This record gives sequence, C-alpha cells and structure tokens, in this order.
Amino acid sequence: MTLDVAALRDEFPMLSRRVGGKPIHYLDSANSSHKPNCVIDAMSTFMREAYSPIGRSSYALASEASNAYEGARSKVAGFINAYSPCEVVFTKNATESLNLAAQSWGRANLGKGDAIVLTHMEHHANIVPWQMLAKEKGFEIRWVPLTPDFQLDLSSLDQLLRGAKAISFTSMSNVLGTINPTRELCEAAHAAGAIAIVDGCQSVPHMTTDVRAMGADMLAFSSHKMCGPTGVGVLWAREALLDAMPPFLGGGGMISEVRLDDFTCAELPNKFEAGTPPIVEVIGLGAAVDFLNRVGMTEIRRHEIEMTNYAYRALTARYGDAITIHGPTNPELRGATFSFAFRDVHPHDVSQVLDQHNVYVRAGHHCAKPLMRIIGANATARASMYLYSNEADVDALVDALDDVSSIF
Amino acid sequence: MTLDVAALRDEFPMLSRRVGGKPIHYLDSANSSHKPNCVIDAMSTFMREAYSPIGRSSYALASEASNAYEGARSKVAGFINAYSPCEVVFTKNATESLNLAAQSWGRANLGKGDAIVLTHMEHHANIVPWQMLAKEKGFEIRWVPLTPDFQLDLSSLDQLLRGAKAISFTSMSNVLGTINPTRELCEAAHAAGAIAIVDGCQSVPHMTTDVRAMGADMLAFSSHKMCGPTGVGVLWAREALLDAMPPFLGGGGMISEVRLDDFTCAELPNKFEAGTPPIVEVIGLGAAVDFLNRVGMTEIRRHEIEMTNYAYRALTARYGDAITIHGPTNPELRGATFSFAFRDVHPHDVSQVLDQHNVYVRAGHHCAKPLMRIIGANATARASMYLYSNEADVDALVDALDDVSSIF
Amino acid sequence: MSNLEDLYREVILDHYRSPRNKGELPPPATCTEGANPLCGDEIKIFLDVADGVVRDVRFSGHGCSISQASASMMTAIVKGKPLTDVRAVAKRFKQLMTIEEDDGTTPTDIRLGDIEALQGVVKYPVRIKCAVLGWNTLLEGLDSTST
Amino acid sequence: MSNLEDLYREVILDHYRSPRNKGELPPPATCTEGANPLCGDEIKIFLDVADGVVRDVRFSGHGCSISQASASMMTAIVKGKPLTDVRAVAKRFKQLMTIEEDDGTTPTDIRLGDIEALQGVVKYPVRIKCAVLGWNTLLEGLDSTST
Ligand SMILES: Cc1ncc(COP(=O)(O)O)c(C=O)c1O
Ligand SMILES: Cc1ncc(COP(=O)(O)O)c(C=O)c1O
Repeated sequence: MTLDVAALRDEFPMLSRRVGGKPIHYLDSANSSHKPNCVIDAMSTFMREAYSPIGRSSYALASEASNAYEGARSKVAGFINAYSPCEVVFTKNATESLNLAAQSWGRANLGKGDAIVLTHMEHHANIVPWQMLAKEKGFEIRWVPLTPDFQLDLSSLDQLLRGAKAISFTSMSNVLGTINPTRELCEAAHAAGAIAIVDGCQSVPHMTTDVRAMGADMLAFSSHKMCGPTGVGVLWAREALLDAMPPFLGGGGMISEVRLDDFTCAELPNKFEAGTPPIVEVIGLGAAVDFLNRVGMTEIRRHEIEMTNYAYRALTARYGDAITIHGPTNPELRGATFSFAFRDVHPHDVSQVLDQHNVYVRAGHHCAKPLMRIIGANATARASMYLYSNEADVDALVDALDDVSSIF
Repeated sequence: MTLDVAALRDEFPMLSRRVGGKPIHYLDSANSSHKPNCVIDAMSTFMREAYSPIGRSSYALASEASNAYEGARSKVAGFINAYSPCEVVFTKNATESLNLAAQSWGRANLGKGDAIVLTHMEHHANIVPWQMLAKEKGFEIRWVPLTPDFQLDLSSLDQLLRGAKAISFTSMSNVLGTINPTRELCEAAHAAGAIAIVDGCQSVPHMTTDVRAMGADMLAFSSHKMCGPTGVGVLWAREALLDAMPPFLGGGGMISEVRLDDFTCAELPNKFEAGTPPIVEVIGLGAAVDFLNRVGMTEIRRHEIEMTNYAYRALTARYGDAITIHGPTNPELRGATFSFAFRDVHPHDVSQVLDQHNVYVRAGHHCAKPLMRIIGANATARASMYLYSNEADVDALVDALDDVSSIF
Repeated sequence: MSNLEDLYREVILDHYRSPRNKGELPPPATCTEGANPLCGDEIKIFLDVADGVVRDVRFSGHGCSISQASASMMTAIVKGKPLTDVRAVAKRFKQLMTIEEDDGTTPTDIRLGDIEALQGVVKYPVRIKCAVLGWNTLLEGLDSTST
Repeated sequence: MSNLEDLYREVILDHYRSPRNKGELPPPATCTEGANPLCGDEIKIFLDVADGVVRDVRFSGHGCSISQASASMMTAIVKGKPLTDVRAVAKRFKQLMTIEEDDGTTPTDIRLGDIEALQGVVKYPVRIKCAVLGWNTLLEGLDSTST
C-alpha cells in the first residue's frame, strides 16, 4: 500500500497556503517539516484545557500534565525502540543533544592523547561541539572521507577507530541524501572499544528507527523535522551511559539535594532536564509520533523512494547534463533530499527564481561547510521531500528551472 | 485605574476549566503562568499559515518567518528597555540562560583565587550551574545572608564583593516574595569591579523591567512565567559582554566559518543561538509581550499589591498565629507569592486538602533548598498570584484551609 | 467537606499523630537514609538485624502524614519478623501501591493489617512516593546489612 | 514567465556575465576579505590607494549574480575616484539599500549610474546582504588602508 498523499496533505494546513494567489511547493523538509492539524491541536488544546506546571507541583492538574508529558516520553521511546523511557532525554533541539553528548560524555572521557572520529558529511551541529571541546581538551578529531559516489569511505575505518573513544556520525546526510550503514559503523566502533553516537536528524523522520538493532549508544534528533513542534529535541542514550555521565545543565529538576557547598543529581532522565521543560512542545512531539505511527514509517520510506525515482527521472529527462545532483543515484541508498547544481547558475539565483514560482528550496552550505568544500561547491540548491510531497511539487520544480534557464 | 480582572480572565481559557464540576483556583503562577488566547492563537495561526524555517533559507516564506522571529526579539528588547535587539539571546528557559552565563562568561573568567557572590535566596538554577563550574575551576562562592525579616542582609555586601568578579542574584525570591534592591546591588557590584547578573524570573512577569535603569550586566528570565509558551527563555546581556564571551552551544547558525580544523563565530545574537531555535515559541513570547504591554506592567504590579494586601488580611484575620507567612509583610517590598506554614500540618498534606477544593498551590522546597534550610522549613506551601488572580481565589484558599484544620 | 476520607483514614492519622517506633537506635544498629527529592521528605531507618530476624527498628526524619504514617505502620509490622516475611510484606505493599506487578510469587496469605488502610493512596498517584519512601529505605537497609 | 525583471535587470546580468575589474592586484595593494556566512558568498577586494585616490581596484571570489554584479559595478564606479567621493557613493548606495538612513549629510547630486539598477533588490530583503557584501568589504579595506 502506498500513501494516500492527497488525503495526508489535507491534514497539513500550511500546504494549502497560497502566495500571490498560487499554491506553494514546499521542498525544504530536510530543514524543517510542516505540522499536521493533530499536532497543532494537541498543543493548543493542552494550553487551553490542561496546561499546568509538571513534576514539582502535586495538585491533580499537575499530575495530569506530568502524565501527559511522561506519556509522550514513552511514545518517543517506543518510536525508536528504546529499552526504557528513562533513556529518552528531552532537549531543545538536536544541536543541544549533540552538545550534551560532547560536554557531558566528552568532557568526562576525552583528553590529551585521545581521539574521536567524525565524517566529512557531518552537519555543523556534529562538528563544532567537538571542535570546541577539542580546543580545550586537546584530543584529536579524525575524519572518515567520502568515496567518489558520495558514500562514506569505510576502507580505512578500522584504522581511524584504532584507539578512538567514540565515533559520531550522521545516519543520513542532509546535503547528499546518503544513508549511512549505521549498524556496520556501530559494530566497527564497538569492536574498537569506542562508543557510537548517531546524528539521526535526517533519518528518524523518514524511516523506521530501532536503536537496539542499530546497536547505537546515543542518538540525537529534532522534533521540528518530524512533524512535531520547534523547541524540543531528543537525546537517547543507553541507560548505563547516561548514568555514568556527569550532568550538563544545572538547575531545578535535575538535582536530588542542594547545599551551599554541593549538590547531588536526580535519577534519569531528570538529571539531564534542568529547568522547566518544553512541556507543550513535548506534548506536541508525542502527537507527531502518533501521527507518524498512524501513517506508517515503512510507507513513508516507500513513498520517499518513489518520489526520489520520480524526481530523478523528471530532472534528468528534462535537463540532462545541465543538472548535477550531488548524491548517490540508487534510491535505496538515499533519502529524498537532492542537492544540485543547475548549469553554472549560482544556487542563490536558482532559489530566487524558483521562489518566484512558489517553489521553495534552500540554497547555501546547509550547515555542512567542510562537506561543501570536499564536493567542490560553495553552495548548492537543495530540494528535500517528505511524506506530503507529491509529483506536482516535483513538476513545479522542473518547470520553474526552465525560467532559471531563460534568465541566466 | 485598576485591572478589569474579570475581563482579563475571559482571555485565559484554562481559568474556566472545571474539575469535578467546580471552578479551579490557580495559585501557582510563580511556577508557571497560564496563556491567554492571543498567545495560543499566535502560535497555532503561525503553524497553520506561516510556518517556515528561518534564517538559513531565502525564499519569501522563510524571510516572512524570519521577520516575525526577529520582530519578537525586538518586542522583548523593548519590554526590558535593552539597548539593542542583538543583546537578546533566546534560550530554552531561564535555567539555560543562567547556565550560559556560567559556562560561557564564567568558564572564560573564573579560576583559582577568584570569587563570585550569590545569595541565600537563590533558586537552584542560579546555584547549581555555579557549583558545577566551581568544582572544575576551583573558584570561591560567597553568600549574601538574610535578615530576620527576609531581606538580603547587605551590611557585609562590600566585603563579600571585595575581589569578586560577579554577583548573581534574584530580583525577587520565588519562595519569600522579597523584591531585592537590584539597582543598589548592581551599583555595589560595579563599584567593586564585578559584573551583576540578575535572575529576573520572578520580577520580569510582574513589574516594569528596565535593564538600563537597573544597571545590570545580564538578565535571565523565562517565557512560560509571563503568559508566554514553554520552550523559550531569554538571556539579555550588554553587547560588549556578549561580544567578549566565548560561544556556549556549537552548531548551525552560530558559526561564520567551519573548516575541518577550526570554526569562527557568527555575529550577535546568532553566536549564542545554535541550531533551529524555538521559532513558534518565540512568536508566542512576542504575543505575550504585546499582551502584557496592553494590560500594562504598572497596572499589573498595582493589582498584585492589592491582592497581596487582600490575601494578608484574609489569611491572618481568619487564622492569626495558626498561619506563618515566610516573607516581608510590607506589600511594597514583595510580590504576590506567599510561602506559608499552616499549624504543624505538613505542606504536602495542606496542598492535598486544598487540591480537593480545586485550590492549586505548590508544596515542597521550590527549588531553593539552601533557603529552606535557612528559614528552618523542610518544605512550605506556596500560593502565588498573577494578573488574573482575584479575590475569589484567595477566598477559596482561606476557606479550604478550614478543611485542613478539620482533618488534622 | 472533603472527599479525602479514602486517603486520610483514621488509622493513618492515628499513626501520624502518635508514630510508633519513632527515634533512633545506637550502633551497631545500621542507619539508612532515604529522601524524596521532589517534596523534600527525608527519612532515616535504624535496623537491628540478627539471626535473620529484625530484632528492632526505629525511624526518624520528617515528611507528610502519608510518609510518616506509612513508616510508623511499617516499623510496627516488621519488628520481630524474619527477613523473608519482611521482604514478602514489602513486596505485597508495593503491589498494593501498584508500583510492582504481582508476579504470582508472593504468598497470598500475607496480612498487611493496618497497612491496608494506605490503599486509598493509589487514587492520588503523587502520594505513592510518600507511602513507599520508608519501605524503600528499609529494603536498602536490609540489602546493605545482609552483605 | 517570472516577475523578476526588477531584480535581474539587463545591466545587472551584463555585469554578472562580464564582470569588470575581476582579478587580483599584487602587493603593495591591500586585500580585504568579506563573507556572507548565511549563503556562503566570499569576496576579496584588492585596493591600490595613493594620495587619497583609489588608483586601482579588483575583486575576486564567488557568489550569486547580485553580489558579483554589485561588486563589478562598484569597482567600475570607484576606480580613479577620491576617497571622499568613494565614501559618499558607498553611503548613498547603502541608503538605496535601506540599510542606512539618510541623515541629510549625503550630497544629493551623487550619481550612482548603473548601480541604480540594483534598487530592485530592496524588494527582496534577503538579497540586500548580497548587494552590499562588496561595498562593506571595500569600506573595511579603506579603513585599514587609511590607518
Ligand atoms: C527565581 C527563579 N529562577 C530560575 C527559575 C528557573 O526557571 P525555568 O524553570 O523556567 O528555567 C525559576 C522558576 O522555576 C525561578 O523562580
Ligand atoms: C544532519 C543534521 N544534524 C543536525 C541538525 C541540527 O538540528 P537542529 O537545528 O534541529 O538542532 C540538522 C538540521 O538542521 C541536520 O540536518
């Protein structure tokens, strides 16, 4: 069964927005996704009918709200097949999740003479936190390079991992669309005695995630890319790892005892959730997980493979060599995210002309400057799809590129 | 002119929620406030009609959304009389704001032999981040004690500040209600060559804030306590200070350049906003600021002084010595937050009985364990009011306490 | 008038007002501390265990009526009991509090006596932590004694 | 067909396709780098200033049509001009781009020539940064030369 995309689109009010009297074609879902009515309504209904501080207060409404909040944690835990809800830490976004990994686990475990492994296709969120810490602690950062067909070059992986304490890598490139072999990478890490941290931002919204099958030690992702609200992200990690990690942010909720001279930490997951959490946003994320489960992650993945095929054919049929797609050609090995160069027109100009046709793509370095340098582009235009993307979106993109040709 | 509280209450849908068929009396606003329709609607309308990633994408909808986001920043800047919007950094809550202050400013400026000054009435959010850093860096934490009438004892302030690099203090105690002399404290800090960091969580929602008049160097507060959504907080700091501070979280948006071996930071305020920000929540906070401006901060303060008077009289008239209110008696020197002991009944039991009457107060240590120890209470019950609190709320509290007496 | 009779039964209030075995035991009795960080309740359990029997037990600390009454009832029931019985009662109690599932291994004939009165707590989930604080601390104490 | 004629005027596309003064100047000419972190555009401005006059100027780097055309037009207009005129033109241009207010101090008779064609950019706020990148870099270069 494939998705009934037309029906799904009706659930996303933004998709019927018109600009200049014409429909819009949103092709920037790798950046952030739109929100279905059920998520928007879950948030506003909660604020209207059930809002309450959680955890710290004990009256009936507060425990009702706490239950809703913890219920969402269980939903998220189930969604990624975590061992226990207490392994799910709510952050503000995936960037905070990765900073938490670096500042808590990294600060406690990395020093002079140590090394970690990253890849050339990481997002800045999985580079800069490690660079910041490395500057202070003096450990080494090693890089997994790319093959010419936009895959990770694993030929020297074992060597890179030798003596390394962790590898942190993206499960799917936000620029190339490349899906990385997470399981193989996690196994190689463990064989070398390193832990495996997975940046799941681009895969968790688009395909089934199973942290047990993956064998990961930590997984970071963001709500706003998976039909959920902004303001909340997730760090999942194995319980034993979280237990051993020092706290990250200090404050209310994460302590068990505070004296003038010292403090002790609360149990998981509270230890890592200092201050008032994004209560409403977590409720919204729970609704997004329900929505994705209802639609079905397998079906979403299948739909995106179909769309990838469709887009590939449509773009190359019309433009041939005039368009260069930076990324694997096999749709099974990639997500529905296309970075491309169109003739020698600057991506900023491409996106400007597309914008005029209500075709919304992103142009720039996509927060992956090292990768851009490696693929030899200063910027690319990127069209990225999701469960609600349809052939009309792709057709509009293909047609609008004609206008780019006519201007430049 | 006093507030038309009845009309205002109609704007807060949660206040008409009934439990067990009866109205609720929400007296936990120091913990978190309810949200008016205009805030809830601003968020859901934005998600339905204008949602878009900001900053990094260049199509028309993205710049529309960026303008809305930056517009909210300007509103917040205006609300506290900041010198410039670029001094307003959006965080996830006040706790993150204070951790940012500690981890960025503190990590760069505090070492062995240094000292900072806190007070005995701080919230854990303004204690633990400093303790965490002090453990690592070995600087000293000094404490401003309390007077018997629940004020800061400033008699030895100059001595405490001697050689200190910062004082960080709350503008209003979340337990005692005490309003601290922020201006005097900031001046004393500057005279001693220290910077002044203000935890504004409890004052910003309830009275006019003017960072220039205050003379503060940094100010932290949370959206969810000031009619805004969860998931967003603010750190305001002087531009020169922010400029000199190293980054806190690393990732997309906060960089100007990233190479394999290094990165450089973006300009303010982006430097401190790594990753996808709480876009929808910032829009909601902007709506909350508009709402508070419409109601009028002077009028809100006046209303809360009246409510304080009313509550004081009502509680002591009925219960005399059976109730002990931990906090200043003069309503001009305090906010409408009452921590109290009722006979020798444990606060948890007090709040349980009150809950049965739909009177929602918080019982516990209020994330201020050092203070609790100092006032000799293991826990207190706390009733806290806001612009929408009315005499019926207080009357319900007073009546319900009768039932506490009848059970215990 | 309130509907709290379920929670604040007379026998609970009685244990709260007149706690049994409140106080301390000198060494070699062991002392185990427990706390409920959320509400600030703190408890100490003093245990004198010999020959597999709880010879004496005391508790001190502060907390709400439920935590104090529960601790008082607990001391009353475990005092003089063999450890196996104590553990079985603890298990039974946690099942009553719905925080442990009945795995069929608990003898069904265990009498909880006064403690049954605490079952009204289940309707007030946040108070369950208060009711089990003393019991959890006791179990921790037993674990450290028996090693 | 698109409505982009305002933005992509013929004269702009001409400067983009055939940039004037593209290249480098050897020392002692100064070189100043500028970048637009959001979109990745990078530019270098080479300046040969003597006796208060911009004797020669070149630019290199990469960027979109607007940033390239604007830089090209800029070099064409400032080459050979006294510094005071250059600063006045820069100021006038930034006013055109609405990022600087007209404080009344700019002579009103400044001719921007081709550069006027860039005023369509104002309707596309995100592109304003592209249009001023070269100018800002030039001003930075002048500031560092004159000290
Ligand atoms: C004085 C004070 N500081 C800090 C905080 C922490 O705020 P948040 O939980 O929103 O981070 C609070 C509220 O809980 C507070 O009352
Ligand atoms: C691969 C990858 N990692 C990390 C991030 C950062 O996510 P966020 O901006 O939600 O923190 C993103 C998205 O921007 C991403 O695509």
